[in-house]
Amino acid sequence: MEYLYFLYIELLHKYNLPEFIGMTTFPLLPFCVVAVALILVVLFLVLMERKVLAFFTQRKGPNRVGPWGLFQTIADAIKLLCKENITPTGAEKFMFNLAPLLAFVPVMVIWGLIPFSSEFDFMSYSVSALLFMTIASIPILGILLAGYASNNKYSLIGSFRAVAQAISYELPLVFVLVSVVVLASSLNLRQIVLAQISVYPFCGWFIFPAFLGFLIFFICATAELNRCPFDLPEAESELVSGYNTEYSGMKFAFFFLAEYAMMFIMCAFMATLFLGGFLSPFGFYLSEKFINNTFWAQISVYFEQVFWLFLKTFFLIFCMMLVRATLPRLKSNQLMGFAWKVLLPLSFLNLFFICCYKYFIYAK
Amino acid sequence: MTTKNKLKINIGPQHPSTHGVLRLVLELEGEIIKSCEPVIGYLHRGMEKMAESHTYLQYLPIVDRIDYLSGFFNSFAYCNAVENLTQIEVSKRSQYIRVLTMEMNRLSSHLLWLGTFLLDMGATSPLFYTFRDREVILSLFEELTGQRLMYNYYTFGGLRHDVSSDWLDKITDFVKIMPKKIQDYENIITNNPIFTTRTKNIGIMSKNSALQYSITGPNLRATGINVDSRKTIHPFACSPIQLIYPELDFQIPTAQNGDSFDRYKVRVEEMKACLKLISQCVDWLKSNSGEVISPIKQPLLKVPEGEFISNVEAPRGVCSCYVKSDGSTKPYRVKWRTGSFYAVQILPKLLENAFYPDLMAIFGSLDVILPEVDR
Amino acid sequence: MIKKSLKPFRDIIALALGHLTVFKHVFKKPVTLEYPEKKLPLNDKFRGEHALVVDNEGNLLCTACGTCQRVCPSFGTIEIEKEKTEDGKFYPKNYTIDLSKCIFCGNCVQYCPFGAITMTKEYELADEKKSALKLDINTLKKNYSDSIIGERDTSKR
Amino acid sequence: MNFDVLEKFNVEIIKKENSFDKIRVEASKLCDLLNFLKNNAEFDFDRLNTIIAIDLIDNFELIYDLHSTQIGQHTQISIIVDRNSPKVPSITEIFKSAYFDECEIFDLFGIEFTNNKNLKRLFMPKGWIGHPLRKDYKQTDERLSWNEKEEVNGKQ
Repeated sequence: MEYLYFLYIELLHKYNLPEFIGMTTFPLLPFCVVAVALILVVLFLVLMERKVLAFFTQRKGPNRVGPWGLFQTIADAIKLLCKENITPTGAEKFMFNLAPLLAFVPVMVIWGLIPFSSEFDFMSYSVSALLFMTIASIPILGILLAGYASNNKYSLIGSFRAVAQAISYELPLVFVLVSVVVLASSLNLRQIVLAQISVYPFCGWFIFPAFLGFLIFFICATAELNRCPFDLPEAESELVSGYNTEYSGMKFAFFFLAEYAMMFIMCAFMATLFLGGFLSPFGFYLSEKFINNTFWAQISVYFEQVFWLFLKTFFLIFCMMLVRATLPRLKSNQLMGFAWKVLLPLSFLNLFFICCYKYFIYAK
Repeated sequence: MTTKNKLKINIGPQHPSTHGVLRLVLELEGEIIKSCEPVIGYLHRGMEKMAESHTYLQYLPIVDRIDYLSGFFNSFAYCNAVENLTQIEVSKRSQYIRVLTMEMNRLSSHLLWLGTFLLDMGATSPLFYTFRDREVILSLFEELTGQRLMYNYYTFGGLRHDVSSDWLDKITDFVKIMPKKIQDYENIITNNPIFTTRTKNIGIMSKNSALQYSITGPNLRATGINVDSRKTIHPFACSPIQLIYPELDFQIPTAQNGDSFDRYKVRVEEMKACLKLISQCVDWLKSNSGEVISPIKQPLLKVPEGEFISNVEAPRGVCSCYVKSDGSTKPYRVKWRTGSFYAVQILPKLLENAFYPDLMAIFGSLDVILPEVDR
Repeated sequence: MIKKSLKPFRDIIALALGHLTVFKHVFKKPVTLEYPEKKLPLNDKFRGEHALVVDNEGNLLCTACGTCQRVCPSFGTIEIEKEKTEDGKFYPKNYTIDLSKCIFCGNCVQYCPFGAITMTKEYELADEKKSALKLDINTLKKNYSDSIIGERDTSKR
Repeated sequence: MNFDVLEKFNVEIIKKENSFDKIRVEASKLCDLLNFLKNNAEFDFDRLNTIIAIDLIDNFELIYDLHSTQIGQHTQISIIVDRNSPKVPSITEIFKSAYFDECEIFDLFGIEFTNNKNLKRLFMPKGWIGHPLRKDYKQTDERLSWNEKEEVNGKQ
């Protein structure tokens, strides 16, 4: 990081710019990188979801705009940008306009917490896992606000459901996170990844001791993301479009963006916790083997780490899409019962098991 | 809001899960439905009034549109009534072709129901699978009749034209691959714990209330009453014309509880029974030949004075067509009785104290189609 | 009791089977028909746009008897102007079909005593103007010759 | 079917074919007859298929189409209703499915069903004038004249 900062100041000096500009703008740069990367990923993700769902149902998916429909989402985004921004007459104007931002901004923030490689994570704190969970639950406020401010009964019911769902699924999620923290003995996400290094390739990943935890986490993450089969807040056949019924144009796009970005981040988080994050599944990095130059090998290792993380993330996203394609939607009382009666006890069991494992086997 | 703590909510007339333009006025207490009032009439086209200004033949193509998913049944009910009034004999081969097309139509109608029902429940993929298979049937119909939904294939006393042996071969192929596809749907859905908990013991219809509300078809059979007008002595009609259903070997599936799951199960089993019937009809048609073209060639048909009501076991319950003639070229009165009309009526009873998401499980499983309700 | 305790396992097996069944379809060929480029093959019975049959000498078979009007379920779709030739035969001076009223039932074709009207395979009938949906006698004649050749100039309407 | 037992209702047998009959009864005795037919084990007509209303110019005819699921019999009970004061006792107490049928007939024929509490228009809008399925029905509502006006404008 310091090396990068040095390079940046050097670059500014070349153009005769004072150093304080560098001091003030340098912390913003990662955020810009993050924002652009996130939007690109989301654009790709939307296309991927449509394509994958099409393959599951023997269709072709979008293939009109650009090769293999690559620019389809861009076209959609332009369409949404050009649309009129409508605020319904009966709506609470301020809150109605605030809600999409409240849903979107926290997602941008937590994106920086994910360790992309062993050197570069934009924000690294000793408690970043905790911070992640904290900020990740803010968008639900945006959803509640959207439902409340829309002055629409469907939206209201949808947002109630979303909040109830988020609260009940947060608990097992956190308990599984605790079990991972116990295994890694750290709350820092990078440390959690590094704790998964072992002598044999991919045997140290936490998915093996905490497979039950992984399943619980996967289910809870699906619920947190309001994805099928837990898509009650926006259940199309019941609530038309749930909390975002009244939203259109760019405001809807914000919700949409936040939803997909959150999906990517949740999966990346899951990969970090259970699938060894940026670690290579072979136990060594390919670039170390194939590139002789040490300097370039080191640089390319970082990129390879990003690649492995993305690969694992996309695998998890693919699983989520398969789930979406197969399962019918749950009922609201069924959903609550499942969280409190099944997942919470199971997550306790998982935590207990992990503690025993840590105490008797791992520690030795 | 009418009362305290109650949320009044309008489902429809334009809503993704009402399969058309049904409007339901619900009163919710939390997520529990306290009362429900169906409002219909948004698709009223005056089918019965229209009959009085059209001649018998002119009215025939319009009949297909009463229930656009199973047009052959409506056509048959109307043709049967007119044939009985005029005492036209219908040849055996054309009866067989009628049964064949009707059973295929039942299959396609059930396929569409299955897809949309599961879509209402939130499962997206089965919709595309069922539509894929339904498309095969529709293509076969198009090859036979010239159109995919509005067939206008039956005429008084016969059919428009005979089926070709190529077409029969295609059906044989279709019947061979279809059981595998049905097995696929069952793999995805039948034992799925989410689906079973959402539908079992939901929307229970007792035998007594089903009869009280005049529920017919698969919905009635799901309560355990084994009634099917295909199996009674004079199938479809109390008429001298005998249909060929007694000659065919088929089972009528029934269930016991009358909940949403049983209605699903009965319909899926019925799809299998349809395949059985289809293959038997194809076998008969391949080995026998005969005349199918109607003896009546003139477009203006004069029907002797009288009245007749013919009943068909349509996919959504008994479809009755009452025709009263005063001896002229136009029907004096035509009255349609359709299954969905009564299924809508029982909704408030089934929805009482149900959860709001149960609305989709119950309404979807009843298989209501709105043009049939409003006519 | 045993049955009940086994239920979670049966549920998990059922869920796995469902996911496998859906996943299986990835390896199957897509059934999508890319419509404007590719079209389903139509057979001869297809009921599309109408055409008036012209015999080898270029004369219409139609005698303007009006049977098609009488069997048409949608009133006012077919309008015929009847005229008499010098040798006492009737022929249609003008014959219009209003496609916006037509329900494509095929009754006119079925009941025409002279086989003078047919239906082509043309089904892309949308147009910007309502007046373009009124087919007059010349269009109907042209439809027939086009349907025999098998190709159509869609730009004309 | 044996109709001798029905003599106390003054029934008039109109048609008698195999398992398909039509009998006529006075409107006042309709409820009693239906109750009898429904609860008598010999007849066991447990399902009301439909109610058919016919405009006979001078008066209305109502046909109650009954089915028995167990025995497999059909029968039709017909009553004649005076055109000037069309009032018929409601049978929703006996067959609940009759409610929609009665609403439909009230909507399209203007026949009133006494003691049917919630009689309303079913298909037509609330303020519709007239009953469309009557033979003498003519569309006179001025509010609907926009339809014709638009057509005139369209032609210009």
